[in-house]
Amino acid sequence: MRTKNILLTLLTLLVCSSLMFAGTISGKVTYTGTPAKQKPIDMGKEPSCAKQHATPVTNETVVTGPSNSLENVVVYVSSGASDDGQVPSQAVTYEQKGCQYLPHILPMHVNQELKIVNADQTSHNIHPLAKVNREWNKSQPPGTPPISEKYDKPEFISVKCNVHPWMHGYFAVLNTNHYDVSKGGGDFKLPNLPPGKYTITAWHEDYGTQTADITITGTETKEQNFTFKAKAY
Amino acid sequence: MSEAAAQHGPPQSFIWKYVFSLDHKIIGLQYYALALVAVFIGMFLSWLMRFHLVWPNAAIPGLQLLSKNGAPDGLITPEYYLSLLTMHGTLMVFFVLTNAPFAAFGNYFLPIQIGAEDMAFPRFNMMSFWTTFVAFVVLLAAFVVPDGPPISGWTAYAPLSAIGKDAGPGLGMGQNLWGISIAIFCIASLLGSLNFIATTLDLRAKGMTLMRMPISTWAWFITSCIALLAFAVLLPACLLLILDRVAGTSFFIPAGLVVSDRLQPHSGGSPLLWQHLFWFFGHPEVYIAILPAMGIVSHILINSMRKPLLSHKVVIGSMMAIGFLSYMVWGHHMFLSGMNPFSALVFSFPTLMITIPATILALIWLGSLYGSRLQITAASLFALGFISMFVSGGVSGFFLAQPAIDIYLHATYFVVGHFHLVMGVAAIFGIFAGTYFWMPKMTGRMMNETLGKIHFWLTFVGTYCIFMPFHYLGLAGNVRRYSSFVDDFMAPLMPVHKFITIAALCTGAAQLIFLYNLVHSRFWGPVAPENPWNATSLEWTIPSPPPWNNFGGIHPVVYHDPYQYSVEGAKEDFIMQNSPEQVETPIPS
Amino acid sequence: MATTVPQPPAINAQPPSRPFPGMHGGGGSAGLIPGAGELRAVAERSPEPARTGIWVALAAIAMSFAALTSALIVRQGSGNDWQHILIPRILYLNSAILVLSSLTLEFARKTIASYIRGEGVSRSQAMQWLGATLALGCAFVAGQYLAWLQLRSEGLYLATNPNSSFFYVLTAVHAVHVLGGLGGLLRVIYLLRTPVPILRKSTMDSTSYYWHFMGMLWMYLLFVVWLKL
Amino acid sequence: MGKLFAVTVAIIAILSAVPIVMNYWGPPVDISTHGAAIDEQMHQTMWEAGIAFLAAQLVLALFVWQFAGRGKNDKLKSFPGGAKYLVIAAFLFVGTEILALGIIGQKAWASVYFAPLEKDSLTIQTQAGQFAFYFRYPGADGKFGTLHPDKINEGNQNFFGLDPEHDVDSRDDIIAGELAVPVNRQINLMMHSKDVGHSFYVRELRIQQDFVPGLDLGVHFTATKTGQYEIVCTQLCGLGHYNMKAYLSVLSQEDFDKWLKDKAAQ
Repeated sequence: MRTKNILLTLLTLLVCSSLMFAGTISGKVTYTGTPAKQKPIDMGKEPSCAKQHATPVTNETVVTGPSNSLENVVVYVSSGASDDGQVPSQAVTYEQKGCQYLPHILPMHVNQELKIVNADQTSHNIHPLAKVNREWNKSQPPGTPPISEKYDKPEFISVKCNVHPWMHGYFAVLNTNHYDVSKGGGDFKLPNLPPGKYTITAWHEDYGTQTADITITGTETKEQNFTFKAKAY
Repeated sequence: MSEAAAQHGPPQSFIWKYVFSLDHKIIGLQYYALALVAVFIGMFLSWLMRFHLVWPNAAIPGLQLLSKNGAPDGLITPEYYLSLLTMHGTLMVFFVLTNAPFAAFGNYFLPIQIGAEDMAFPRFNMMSFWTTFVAFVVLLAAFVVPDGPPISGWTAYAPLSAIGKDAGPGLGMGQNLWGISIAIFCIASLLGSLNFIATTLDLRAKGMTLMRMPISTWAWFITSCIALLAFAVLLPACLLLILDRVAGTSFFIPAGLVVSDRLQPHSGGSPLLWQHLFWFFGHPEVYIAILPAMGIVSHILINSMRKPLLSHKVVIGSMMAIGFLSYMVWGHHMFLSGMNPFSALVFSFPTLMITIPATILALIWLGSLYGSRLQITAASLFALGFISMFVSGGVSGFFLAQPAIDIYLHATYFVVGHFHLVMGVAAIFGIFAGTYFWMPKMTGRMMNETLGKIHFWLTFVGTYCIFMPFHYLGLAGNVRRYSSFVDDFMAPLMPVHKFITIAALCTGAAQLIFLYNLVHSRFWGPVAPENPWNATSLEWTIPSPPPWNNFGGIHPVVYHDPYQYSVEGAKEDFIMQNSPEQVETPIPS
Repeated sequence: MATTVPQPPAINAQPPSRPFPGMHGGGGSAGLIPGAGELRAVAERSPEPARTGIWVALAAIAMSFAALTSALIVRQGSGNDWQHILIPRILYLNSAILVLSSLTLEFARKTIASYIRGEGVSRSQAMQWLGATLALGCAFVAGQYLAWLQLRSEGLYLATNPNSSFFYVLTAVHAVHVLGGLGGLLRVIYLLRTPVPILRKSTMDSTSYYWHFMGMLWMYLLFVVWLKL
Repeated sequence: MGKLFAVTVAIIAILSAVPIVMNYWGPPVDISTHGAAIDEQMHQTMWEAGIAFLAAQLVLALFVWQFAGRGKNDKLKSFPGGAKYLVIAAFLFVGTEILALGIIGQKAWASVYFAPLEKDSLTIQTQAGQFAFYFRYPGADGKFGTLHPDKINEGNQNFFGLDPEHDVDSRDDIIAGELAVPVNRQINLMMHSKDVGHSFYVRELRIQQDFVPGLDLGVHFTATKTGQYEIVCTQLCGLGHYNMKAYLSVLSQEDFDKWLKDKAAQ
């Protein structure tokens, strides 16, 4: 009992100290070349969704920002900071709105609770095409409670709605809490990294993955940029 | 003469008497009970469907207990609607419409009506019931597997039914169970048909010539001939379907299919092959459901009219013609399926030709009513209702038999209305008529006539209220098998759907009267005499209920044609088949 | 046969002589005429159900294989993945075995008939022929199994191509039916081995019809396999 | 009780006919060149079937009214002529009906399925998949790019599995979620299924045709009225079957050209 208490105290100290000496990795994701033109989505078959969009939305396979920046890239620590067991207690939420997935890519920790909400007036179907994890396929009529699920293995899972073929998104199930998805401008930020050697990976659904090795020594901000080669088609 | 009698003596213990009984009467009752369970489940499923169609956002409390994923918070999901639809169709077609009029009544009365002690192969008979029961349990098991029951409809069109779970929920384990269940059912039906045919041909009593068999016996006999060939085709078809699903073969799955973003590893299969095999079974199946009902209704009507039909031979001939033609028309289900457009014209003609024997039957029934002494009982009301339903459902077949019109009406509610009236309701009316007529013989208790008549009025008016509007919906182009009507042109038809749903709920509730009457009469009804309806056929010559060996060890001898009612010069207005009474024959002038 | 038929009640009066009883064409009052008391058509001893039943069963089996054959023809036309397979040679040997087994079964039938009639043939002689048939039948099934093993060794599995699929399905379904026939033979042997043989002629006949049909069916399947696969 | 039955049957029969006679929920106006023949056929059949239906129900009602509840002392009568005449009548009436409708019907059927392809017809490909229709126009080169099932990617809107990187024909293919067609011009619709069986149904066009996976079929039609109509799927194809639809826009030639240009620009 006593030893356990001591151990716990030590552990707390360790965590606190590591937080005190937390480093940050930040950077920007860009592309070179010409990305394929994103086509507007014809939601004609689902009028309740079509009228939510003044101008037709395009598909979100490749979302670019100003000055060749690339959005929707998942940047995460793939080795060096395994957070096994530190599953965040709050759930992540995946929303279906206007026959789109919000967000397009949803990162989450292994075993973190995932809540799927239907905000539309139509039935959606959620079919994550998991290969490593257990595959399931459920419909969600309007007005039904959120679907609650969990994934117990890390995987990038393509999500599709069987009812609306254009609806595609991703679950990024990661074994770490250190992740970010590049937003407008392609910026990402991985804060609170204790000193150590890290491999960070940038993943894009169409352009593949890139990795970089970074060592954090103390309270510092290291910059790491990623550049993907765009595909014309 | 009677091998059957040699094979089993009177059963002693409960389990041999009521569970694994070799007695065709017990087996008939078992089939009836199974069909009764199946019909109430099937009806309940149709309630859920009708309810969901018109109140899509209303939760059905407690439904989530049946399926957590299929009905979260009691709201039916699109796939669960299709599961209900598939299970409704499968239960009703296989376990009700095939089991009740054919297997249940046939088992009970075919041997008695021909004067036999039992079926030709009592052990096969027992096996065929228990095989059916296994098929039933396997099918229902689909409700409890995680993905739920299959969603491919009772026709299980490939490749939707063949691909597996990529194609949607319920198409994994649920569809496997469906295929296995139907394959088992095929085996059971083959055994049953074999028994019926051998019994009819070999075990008739002395004097029971083929033409002296009652029309109901003829109907069961013709039906078993149809069933023998039809289920013999469905069985290999199910086998191939199961192999496509579990063994990776490509009988029905063509190359290059992309389902749920996955390229399916199959090549060269033919989806139309499944349709051909299925409908080669499926169309005769319609007659498997309706022919016994025709036989039962004729049998009852003659008794109620106190005179035979205009022609015994023409009725039997027409039923045979229907049975024969039923094998040449399967293509009319596939006019728009992409088969050669010429073959549509080829299939259209025999389909239209079936109207001729069907019309003859209807005209004979109507013509025989003329000048009769029609007694109104619950049984005869249902028999008359059958004629009305058969005509109503039959005329719509005239539309669908023509490929050009089928272009517009195919896969609309018109088709649903058509087959529900002619195959579903008409056959069920036959079952009801048979129940009110024969239950005294089967249980030894009379059923309550007043309740029976109330049941008839509610059911008769109710079913018309349900199924007539289906035709109007079809004419407006309302597509079938939709779990909700998001389409602009179907939304204005909602009031019609509401009307149908309310009628369906009421008519369904009216069936509880029947259930009450059945159960109450079984235990507390007045004791039935031997021949309560003053009928002529052999089943009325023996006690109610009959002893285990039917005729008490005596072999009946038949002296008369089956329907000797109102014979001039006879002592009473009927002469039983085994009565040695002779009447001077008036010489036809 | 097994049970005695009780005497029917005596018919009191001879039926009056009159034309064909029953229906006179269009019905009418003629339809009301009762049939006379004469007993027609049904023989004193109607055929035994087993004999009728076996023909009915064979009709159903024939229908199933007809369905499989038409499936094969449709499937051949639907895809361009039809690849002929080399028929395992052993099938020809199996065919010979099955034909031979039909012959031995016929000998068995003759011997049993003589034995039952008490024509100086011993039961063991009959048993020998039956045993030979049984052994040949088992050899056939084993031979079919060897044929499957050979195809497997060539890398041809159930799902490899449509031809192999149909080969396995046709032969396996046939083999299951042959196993059923073997069961029938065992039953015949059992019925013959009881102290007082209770084997009926109809049982023996229907079992042998079934067995010969399996032989013919196999010849047909071999032809289909040779022609199409 | 018999009289009540008779009255009920008569009322049901007459009430059943009312919505059809009054045409409450009839088919919508036809917009195709071949549809008139189908409508005519339907009309004929409706008359014949309707009369047969009413006659049979009313005769049933009449006979039950007349003969129900008659006692032992009432004389039994037989239908005049007996079964023979009824059989002859069935053969005659139904037979002629079958022949007549069969022959007229062949023409209506032929106008859909045996109509020759006109020279200036416009070829459009449609692909049905779970659970949407997509349409493809060949673009300026008049050629469709080859379809590669392994390249189908719905997230990327590559519904037809085109390979523009290697296949030049596919680069100008125009893909749309609605079917726009020019009015009064024959359309040759080539039908391909991506996954399972589907069906193409436009009520106003009087066209319904199944998509068969692995078997590319063609159907042709000419639309004669501009406007927007619904295309729905009528072959059970899975959970989203009820929601599988698209719009058919019948446009004037100028509007169609403009529409095509706009789509090509996207």
